Amino acid sequence: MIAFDIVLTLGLLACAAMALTLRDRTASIAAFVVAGLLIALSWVRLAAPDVALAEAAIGAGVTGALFLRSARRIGPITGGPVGGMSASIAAALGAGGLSAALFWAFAGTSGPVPYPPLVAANLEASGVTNPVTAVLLNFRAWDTLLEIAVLAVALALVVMLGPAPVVPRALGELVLPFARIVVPLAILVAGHLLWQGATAPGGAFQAGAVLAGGMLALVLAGIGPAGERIVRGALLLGLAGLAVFVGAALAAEGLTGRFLGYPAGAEKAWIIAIEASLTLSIAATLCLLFTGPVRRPHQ
Amino acid sequence: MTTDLVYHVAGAGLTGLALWRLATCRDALRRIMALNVLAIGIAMVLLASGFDAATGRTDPVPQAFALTGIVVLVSVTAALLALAERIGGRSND
Amino acid sequence: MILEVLPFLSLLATLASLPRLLLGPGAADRIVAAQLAGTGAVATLILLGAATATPPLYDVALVFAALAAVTGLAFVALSGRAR
Amino acid sequence: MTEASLIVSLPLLAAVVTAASARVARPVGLIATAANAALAILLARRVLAEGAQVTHLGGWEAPLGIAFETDGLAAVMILMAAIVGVAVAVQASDDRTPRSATDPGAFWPLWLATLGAMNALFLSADLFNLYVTFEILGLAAVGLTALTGTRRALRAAFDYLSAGLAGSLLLLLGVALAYAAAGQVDLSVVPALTESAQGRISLALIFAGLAVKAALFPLHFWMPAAHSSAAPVASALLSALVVKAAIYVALRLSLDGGIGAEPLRVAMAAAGAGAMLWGSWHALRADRLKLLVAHSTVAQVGLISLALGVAPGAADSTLWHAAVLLMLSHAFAKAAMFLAVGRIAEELGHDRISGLNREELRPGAAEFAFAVAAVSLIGLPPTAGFVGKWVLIEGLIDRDAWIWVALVFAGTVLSAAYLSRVVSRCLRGGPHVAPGARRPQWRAGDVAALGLAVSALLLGLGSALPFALLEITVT
Amino acid sequence: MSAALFGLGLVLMSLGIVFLFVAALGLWRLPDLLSRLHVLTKADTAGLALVALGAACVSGSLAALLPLLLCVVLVAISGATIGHLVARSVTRRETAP
Repeated sequence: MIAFDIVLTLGLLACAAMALTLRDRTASIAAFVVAGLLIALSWVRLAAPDVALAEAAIGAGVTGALFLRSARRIGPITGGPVGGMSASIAAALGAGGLSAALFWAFAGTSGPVPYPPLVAANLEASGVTNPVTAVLLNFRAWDTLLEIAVLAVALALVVMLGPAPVVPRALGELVLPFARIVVPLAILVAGHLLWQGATAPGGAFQAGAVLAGGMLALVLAGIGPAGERIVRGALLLGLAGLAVFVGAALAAEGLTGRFLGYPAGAEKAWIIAIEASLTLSIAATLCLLFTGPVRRPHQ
Repeated sequence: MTTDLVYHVAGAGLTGLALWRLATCRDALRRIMALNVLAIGIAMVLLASGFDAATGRTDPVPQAFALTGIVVLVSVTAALLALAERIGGRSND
Repeated sequence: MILEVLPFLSLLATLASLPRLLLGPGAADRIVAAQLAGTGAVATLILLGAATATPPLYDVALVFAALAAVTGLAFVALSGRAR
Repeated sequence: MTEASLIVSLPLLAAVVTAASARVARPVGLIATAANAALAILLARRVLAEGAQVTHLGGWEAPLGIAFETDGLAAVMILMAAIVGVAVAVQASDDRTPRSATDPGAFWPLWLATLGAMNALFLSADLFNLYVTFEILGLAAVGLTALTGTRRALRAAFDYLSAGLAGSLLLLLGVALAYAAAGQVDLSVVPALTESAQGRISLALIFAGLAVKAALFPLHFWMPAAHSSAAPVASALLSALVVKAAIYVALRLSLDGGIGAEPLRVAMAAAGAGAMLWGSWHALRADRLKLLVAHSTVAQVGLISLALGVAPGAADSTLWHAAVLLMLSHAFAKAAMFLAVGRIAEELGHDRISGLNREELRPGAAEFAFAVAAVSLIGLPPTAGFVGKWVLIEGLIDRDAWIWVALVFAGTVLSAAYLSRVVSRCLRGGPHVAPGARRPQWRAGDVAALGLAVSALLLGLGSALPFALLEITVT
Repeated sequence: MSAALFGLGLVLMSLGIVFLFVAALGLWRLPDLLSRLHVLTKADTAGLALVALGAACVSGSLAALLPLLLCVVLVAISGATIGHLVARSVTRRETAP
């Protein structure tokens, strides 16, 4: 299997190099998306299926669509690189040296690894059997809450900046049956991921991103729900995730005297409830980050 | 040559590639893409050092860090792209 | 054992679409190459799941497939300048 | 509900409410800022009464879970953020401040997210948690910078966000290396990091990330444009509070023995000295008021990181107390100065320094607040700046660090030079002013600026309270 | 019985991979876009179906059948539709005045 890893690494680096050097926008974004898929494969090889799910859904899917939207508006690359050829070589040497030092620093370590036994010991008390969900939603739930706050602030920022709405090209009539199959399947997959998040790879982020993918398919097919009220509802839903999580944290403190300390015995119910609301809010947020607010485009 | 060494090389390579691109390009979109590649490189190095070759399993806590990193990265990328669109993509810093 | 070589071959097939992505004259060629790479990645994942007997990989493959559909649609709808 | 959990949750909840409906944004924002100030005072009282507390979130012990360390330093910083926040909220609520081109109600959610993120950052005792709070802070600060919607502000916001993201990725790389070297990422791992080579590299990476975020001298290029092109209310928050978060984390790490590596300390002190000279030089040559004040932030950040660099950690307690007091006095004075500059620019219609004294306008409360804030920034008695510099120089003389003493004096003289350029032009009167000159009438902004400037003065007189608080550390 | 199933699965998967290689080769050698599209959709539909079927045989558990089946359906549909849309956008641009 080591041959698989070596070829995957070479392919990955080649794809990333293409993404960063090709001057044609579509080519570089296509290479970036393929690099995202290969990176998700390397997460699978590194025994991190949850991260692979998130990378495939958020990294390749949503980020690729975001880049395409911006490239469509900003237009081709103008102007050459910053310095001449010599500056580029100097930068390459410097970056090469830095990455070699990085490799030495990281590969050389064989430090203690206290986390796995700790997680294994407390997994029973966390209410879920998937260790990553236990860490995300129970042991280090405060990190996850702040991460949802990052999403909410990014949403408020994008709504404030108000990029002009995206106008996909007319794609003809075959798109309707396509969307009619892909969107329900995406919702099914999202539900499946959310439910099994407690026991197997899955969870709120992956489910939310797949749901957002489904919504994007609708928007791209031109039959997405447009209109001021729909966007306003999506904005409220996007912000509601953070409010629900903070509310749950304070309620937990009310019940058990510990901030973010879920009541004993009911941890799984609390975690599933929080994850369900997060899934909807993440899906709404990612959708709005793509479409932006429906308002008069700025001068 | 176990698996995590290979992915240490991959992570360090991605980081070096991204730093080189950040140093030599002016276009806003490519800078944002380079920052994405840099963040992915760091996550790969983090997870590779959490991978235990003997048991074939990875420590769940760095997995949680990588997940948080991915979500943070997509929000900051969306904000950067919205800004880049408003200034028309010519960031001559 | 024998099953291990299959994901390796499928990975090679996936990477074989990269030259077309690099050189493809038009944007359409690149979209096709990206689409084939997506399918190759799904196949590689399924073979990895079979080789290492880990069923969760089939769910990862399912998410890959769903997102390949959305990304493909995004490329077709959004590539090129806004007219 | 302990104050600690409330003080981090309340601003986030209020941010969600204000983002949801712009109509109710201003009242909710004001109430939340006032409630946050009350909670900060309660927190400080509890720390003074019962000493430092460590609350484990979710009941999980430190390496696995995340802990809040509410010690004296955290209480002082939360009080600083709360008081500056109240003053800035008072000016922002003055509805005649010009409508920003992007979205009128956008200030409040961004300000409350910044406040929530800062409270979480001051309390957190976990390296990865600090990284996530920095991300919220970075995004909210970029929102504040882009608030005016002008092309220059948007370009400065883009550079700020890409520099901020590069800084936090450096920080993340340092945290990843700390995990690889020591296996865990809570703050108790920092002393173990100083032994191994990988640990020292990870600390160097973390400090480099913090230097980018604090706009320390070699990595400060993004900051003057961002702070000078933002709305005065926003740049008051950026200069006074957001920059302090990175310096606070550097102080917290050095208190835990993180800065033990000698080269790291000398590098930080040298960068501080360089920042003082570079910032003062550009402030002297700045032609616009906002640019001058932004460059003076670069200089003051340099002074504070110099104090951090020469203080060898918790052992010599007087020096890091001086650094904290300098941070406090800079926060109050700089916020007052930016609010005053906002009012002056509003009254005169421009903020060119050359055009300050030829208008037929008598100096109003804003000019007076600017002068008082300048006194505190320079460090003349009885302001808190003076007490901070006095303690700093006393500590330096004890250790015969004459070079650093000379540098601190040079910084003081330079800051006096570039601030007197403005103050001398502000004190118009007698022959310079036309007989019929009107005096600008009072507005909420004047009250806020004057309040902050006076509090910088009072802090000097009452500096026993912060010093008493700083004595309390987690044993 | 399981050895025969394993053998069958192996054959099916190898056939699927052959399809993928043919598609990659076709993508590289074939002169114009439309023929490349033709070969891409073949790999999407037939190639992946074979691979999924083989994997189902090898893993032998019915629980794995549902995700695999959904995979095949999704990739087949998206391959066909994207192929059609790409072809449509290319031909419309050429034939447009």
